[in-house]
Amino acid sequence: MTPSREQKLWMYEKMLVSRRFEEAIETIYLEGKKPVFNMAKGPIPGEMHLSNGQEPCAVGVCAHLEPSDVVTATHRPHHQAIAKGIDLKRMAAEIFGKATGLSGGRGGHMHLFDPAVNFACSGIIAQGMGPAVGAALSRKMQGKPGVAIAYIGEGAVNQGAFHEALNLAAVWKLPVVFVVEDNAWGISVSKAASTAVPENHVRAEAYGMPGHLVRDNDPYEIFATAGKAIAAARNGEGPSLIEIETMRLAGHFMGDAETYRPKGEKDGLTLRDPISRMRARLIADGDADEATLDRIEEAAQAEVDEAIAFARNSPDPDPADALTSVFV
Amino acid sequence: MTPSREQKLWMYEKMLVSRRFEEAIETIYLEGKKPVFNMAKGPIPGEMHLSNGQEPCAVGVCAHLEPSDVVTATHRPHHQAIAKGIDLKRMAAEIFGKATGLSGGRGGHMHLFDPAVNFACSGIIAQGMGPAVGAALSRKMQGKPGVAIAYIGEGAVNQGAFHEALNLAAVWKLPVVFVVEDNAWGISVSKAASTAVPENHVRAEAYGMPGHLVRDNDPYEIFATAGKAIAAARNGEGPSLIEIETMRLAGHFMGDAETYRPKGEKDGLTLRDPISRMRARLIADGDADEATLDRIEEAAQAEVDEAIAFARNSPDPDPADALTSVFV
Amino acid sequence: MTNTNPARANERKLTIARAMAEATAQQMRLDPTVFVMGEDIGEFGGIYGNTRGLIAEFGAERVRDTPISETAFIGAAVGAAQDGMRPIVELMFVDFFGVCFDAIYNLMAKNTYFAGGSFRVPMVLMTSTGGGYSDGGQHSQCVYGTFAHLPGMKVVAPSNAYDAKGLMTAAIRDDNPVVFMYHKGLQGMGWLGTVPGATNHVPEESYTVEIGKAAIARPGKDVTIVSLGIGVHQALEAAKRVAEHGIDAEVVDLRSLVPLDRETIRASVAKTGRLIVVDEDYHSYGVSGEVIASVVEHDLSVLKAAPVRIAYPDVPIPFARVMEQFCLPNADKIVAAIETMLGRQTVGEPS
Amino acid sequence: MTNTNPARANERKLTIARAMAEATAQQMRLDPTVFVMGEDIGEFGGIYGNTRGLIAEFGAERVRDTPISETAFIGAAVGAAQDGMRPIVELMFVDFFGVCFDAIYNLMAKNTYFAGGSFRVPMVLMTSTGGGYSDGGQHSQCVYGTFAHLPGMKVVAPSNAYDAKGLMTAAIRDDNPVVFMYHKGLQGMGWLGTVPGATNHVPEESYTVEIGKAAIARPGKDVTIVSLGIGVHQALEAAKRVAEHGIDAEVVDLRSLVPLDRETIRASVAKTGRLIVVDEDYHSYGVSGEVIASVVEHDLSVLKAAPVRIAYPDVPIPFARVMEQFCLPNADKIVAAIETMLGRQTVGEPS
Ligand SMILES: Cc1ncc(C[n+]2csc(CCOP(=O)(O)OP(=O)(O)O)c2C)c(N)n1
Ligand SMILES: Cc1ncc(C[n+]2csc(CCOP(=O)(O)OP(=O)(O)O)c2C)c(N)n1
Ligand SMILES: [Mg+2]
Ligand SMILES: [Mg+2]
Repeated sequence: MTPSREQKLWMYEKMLVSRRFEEAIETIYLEGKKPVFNMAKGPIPGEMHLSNGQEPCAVGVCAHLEPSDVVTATHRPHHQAIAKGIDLKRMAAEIFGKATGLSGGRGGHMHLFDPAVNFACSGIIAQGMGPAVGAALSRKMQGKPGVAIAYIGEGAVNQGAFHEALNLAAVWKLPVVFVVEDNAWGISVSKAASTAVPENHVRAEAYGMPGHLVRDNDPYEIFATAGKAIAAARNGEGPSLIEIETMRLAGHFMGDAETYRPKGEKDGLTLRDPISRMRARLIADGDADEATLDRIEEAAQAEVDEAIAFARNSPDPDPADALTSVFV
Repeated sequence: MTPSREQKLWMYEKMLVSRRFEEAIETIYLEGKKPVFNMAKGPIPGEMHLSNGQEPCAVGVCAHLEPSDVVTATHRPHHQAIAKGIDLKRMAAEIFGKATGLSGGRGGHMHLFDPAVNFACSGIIAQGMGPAVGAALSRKMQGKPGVAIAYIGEGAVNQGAFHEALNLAAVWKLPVVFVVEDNAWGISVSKAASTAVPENHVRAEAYGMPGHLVRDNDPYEIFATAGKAIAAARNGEGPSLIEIETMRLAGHFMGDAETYRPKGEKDGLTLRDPISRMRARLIADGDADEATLDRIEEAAQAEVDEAIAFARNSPDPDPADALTSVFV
Repeated sequence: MTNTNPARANERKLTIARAMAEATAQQMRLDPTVFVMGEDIGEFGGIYGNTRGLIAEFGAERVRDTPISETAFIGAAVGAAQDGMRPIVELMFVDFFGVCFDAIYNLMAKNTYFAGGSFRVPMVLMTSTGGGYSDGGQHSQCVYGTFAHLPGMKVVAPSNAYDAKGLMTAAIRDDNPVVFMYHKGLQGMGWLGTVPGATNHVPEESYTVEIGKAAIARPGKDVTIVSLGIGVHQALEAAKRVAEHGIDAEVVDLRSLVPLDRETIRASVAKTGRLIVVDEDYHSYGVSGEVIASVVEHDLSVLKAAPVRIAYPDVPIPFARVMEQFCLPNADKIVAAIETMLGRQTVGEPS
Repeated sequence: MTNTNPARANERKLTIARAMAEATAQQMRLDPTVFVMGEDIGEFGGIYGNTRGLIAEFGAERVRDTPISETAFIGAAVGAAQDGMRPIVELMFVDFFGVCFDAIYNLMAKNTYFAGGSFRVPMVLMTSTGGGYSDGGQHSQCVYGTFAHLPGMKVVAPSNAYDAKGLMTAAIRDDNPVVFMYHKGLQGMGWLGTVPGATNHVPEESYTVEIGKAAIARPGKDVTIVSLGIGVHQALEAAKRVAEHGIDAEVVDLRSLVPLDRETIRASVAKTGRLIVVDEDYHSYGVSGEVIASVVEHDLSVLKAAPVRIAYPDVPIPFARVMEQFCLPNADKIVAAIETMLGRQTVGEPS
């Protein structure tokens, strides 16, 4: 399964929106945090996990999804949210903690929820595994179409919830696909130091489900593999596990000095930045010319600018609204 | 690796002690619970999980262990405790809730602890997995010899703790062996209804460790397989997983009417009771004559009688001692 | 329809187990999105009988036995609830919450808030509590305080079958997660024995008992005994015994811990001037402290005597019967506390 | 040697993070069975700096980064502790306790009891608590009450570096499991900001602060403010502000939740007649209720006014700064409570 030209351009555009969005967030995050970096300060306080480098995992999978399909995302959710089609303005506003945010500022960047596109995420690693299985169960029981995608990091794979959810999904043969974004690091701990097998896709066998590995952060390969797995899920053939070799271009969170990373590792990664690689490939393959891609770049930037402006200009929530929405 | 004649007779003897012990417990448990079965009544109140049928798993593994080796057992621990060499009198007294019990009556039958033989157990399925890994880590760090064995049921394998512990043991290459007693049922739920793979030993591959399957509850095969795995652990080659096809001859707990079990299943099992099979085999193989085995039977019964008498005749704890031993 | 238990000539008595199963079956008939998940809740009918008969009527699709994977299936219930279903999920013993509490307190209880109300999590987590039958320290706890302390989940704990059915119906219909804590000693399972008062009149038709409203289980004027679950029966027994000596105790059955009906508690203590809290959960940092603080922070002047709590001491639960019974609250302890508090003494008992 | 913080001319100031690391290093030098395990505690030095420098001195065998498998590695710590080691294990944020609480409350905390004292579980579980820097509802909690409610584990929560070092040393040497809860806002990590009072004089030599003894952080006679961790600094700030208006507040720093030093609390309230409890943990069924109940059940007559609690409301923690700050306890709220309680008013402030 190869993406059509249209799908390729969609993927490129969403990758760009994600990247531009995070570049904007990165800059704004540091406002008020200089000269002394203090996480509590500035227009965007708290932790900030950027997904720069991991965009292919988002677009290659979500290219196959409808708004009615379900995605449970991780603590590093921006690229996944954008590829799933979340409302970017309200997402930005949520990250700023504004009243117009997806949840009126109650969630923040690790808790983005948009029922319009069935998107949820969480700050606890592997916490989305069970809910994805449950959403898939719901579809099966209701006879409604739809698959669920659970994103998870390669570090989170060693959490018990991973095991339980894969087994449950397989026993009940549910339409769910588990996607491991392997960026080689769980904060400062390398995959080799934390995982007993070199590759996580082999773990699918422990649940009698297909396991796939996509190497080298390749968006087209991700598209192809996810396409197969999602189609199988939609056809009632049950769950699959996809492992994607991707890369973390930034620190674990903003402010992480990454002294634990081997010297030179990041230089190598930057050369393989998926955005520039995809641009070159689109041109080389004759899928687009420079002008088309420039237009996409501009559109992406404009969308991001608009979302950021919306967030900036939105009002803070009423502080006392903190006490609402506990029960509905 | 085949057991020596001496080892075979040791195994037979321990299997018998376990069986006779549980027969005694079974009878006494029902005292005060007739005509109306009420778990709270009688000399042994509370839940009672018998291990009848699973004795080979205990003796085939523990035949390789020293008192200094560590065993973490399950909620169904009698056979494991006896094979590990626990003090039978104090174990019986603990099950009766007496002052002379292993923990003075604080634990009960799911909480048997004997530091003299490094035996522990728990009432939460898969809870012993982490502690076994930790004991193995302790031995490695202290440079002290010893392996740790974690027993677990086939139902408990689907608990997150199993996954986490196997991965951790493998990453750190620790001297621990995980033993799955597959009696085909987790209370009323069959393995097929709860487990995505037909056999759990294949799950070892998810941790890059050897996985072994012993079929048909065969004590000699268990001995051979455990021998290899334990020797590898002692040699610094890291952990293994052993799955044993065994059988639950009784209900999940006493009082379980087992209406969920397919008709006839238990009749078939009774014909393959490991105690009578082993007796026949010892004779057929020329390892022992009837007289020798009768003597072993008598000794086993005497040991059990003595332990039960000790428990019966022991005093109740001082009720107020409930408040002691929280902190040491 | 919200009801309070009517006294009836022609009683239709049910156990709590049967009342829970009846409420569930009625809602399952009405609403195809309601389903049940948990360990041994299918063929077995639930270890504590509260799903008995459901699989026969609704089949294994809607009455699902699960693997022993509490994190996964409770997490799955949250995902299903967010997707339009109304799962009822069982944690067999509340003592097992430690293996799956993230899915409960951090996911089930918080997603509605994190989503600003845009996602709902209409689910019921039912779980058995309590000891008294020597099941040891990992099968006998209540941990009411643990569940009630953390925001985002309603918590109910009925003392009788009438309330159990009404609270269960209300819980299933609630758009929020509700933790339904049923005490094993009240379930009416033959093999466990049961407190007779728990098995009471239950109307056949569907009705709700409002979540968050305490009940006056016995009106009185001299002392207020606040409790929940099995403690209500111990309090009633104690009230009966001291009544013979002229002491008139009021018994408040909390029924819900979240929301906590502080008004009813305060009104009762304002009337009696005396407060005893009976709680089978651990003593410190739990229900008993909360009830007392809720009274005194509101109005110190109502109390004529220092409040007293009769709770489980801060020790793991021992197996041995004599030890466990020593630790558990019971009517004797309540009677003694009342006597001390009122400065009177039951005739014929030693001081 | 048990110490109380001496005032010194020549101060050696440390942050809590460095004090914890120093205590750990000293015990590791003395005792080869002491080791550290957790996520990012090696090269990274702990997200909150409390293991900084240890791997350089002791190597990766004794300062072990773990997979993100809290159930396994906390369970492993219990197994190692029972086998003669003295593990110090980190749960990075206390909010994560839900994925591994069985290994904590049901295993670590109970095995000694279940074994009748024949096994010991000498281990320290250290974990970060608290919010105030907009880290959202799964990274900002305290859940002090949750840990303190369940029996079998000691629970400490220092407010300053001196106590942190002494409590850490005591915890490592204790033969029982100790949960060491450190507040992120006091750690002295540059990137988080810190309350200045938390960074104080710390002697270089090893010493212990007794687990279970509260401290009088400020003596006073008009009102007692009981708190722990960061709340102590808010209370001290409030005390300073009301002092300018002639109100003399006493501040009690609990330091330990288990054992809870009820004597010190009661003695203070007996002296002042007034009680305010400040707690960043959730309001209901937690620390604040327990402290109040502990006072009034002992002696109702000491109180001249209804006790007041300033705690986190019973809602998940919101991300947005204005919402989070609205919910958190702070000096302003304490000042207001004191003013109301004493019927006086700070000059120039509106009523
Ligand atoms: C249960 C739990 N443990 C620990 C953490 C802290 N934590 C947040 S992200 C992270 C690393 C996750 O690594 P990985 O799954 O590879 O995702 P990545 O950050 O690389 O995207 C850790 C340890 C957490 N959020 N939840
Ligand atoms: C975490 C947890 N969940 C559920 C239970 C209840 N429970 C006790 S034994 C059991 C079945 C275990 O099956 P298996 O592991 O196969 O062991 P077996 O009983 O067959 O020996 C269950 C569900 C428990 N003790 N702990
Ligand atoms: Mg990673
Ligand atoms: Mg089994």
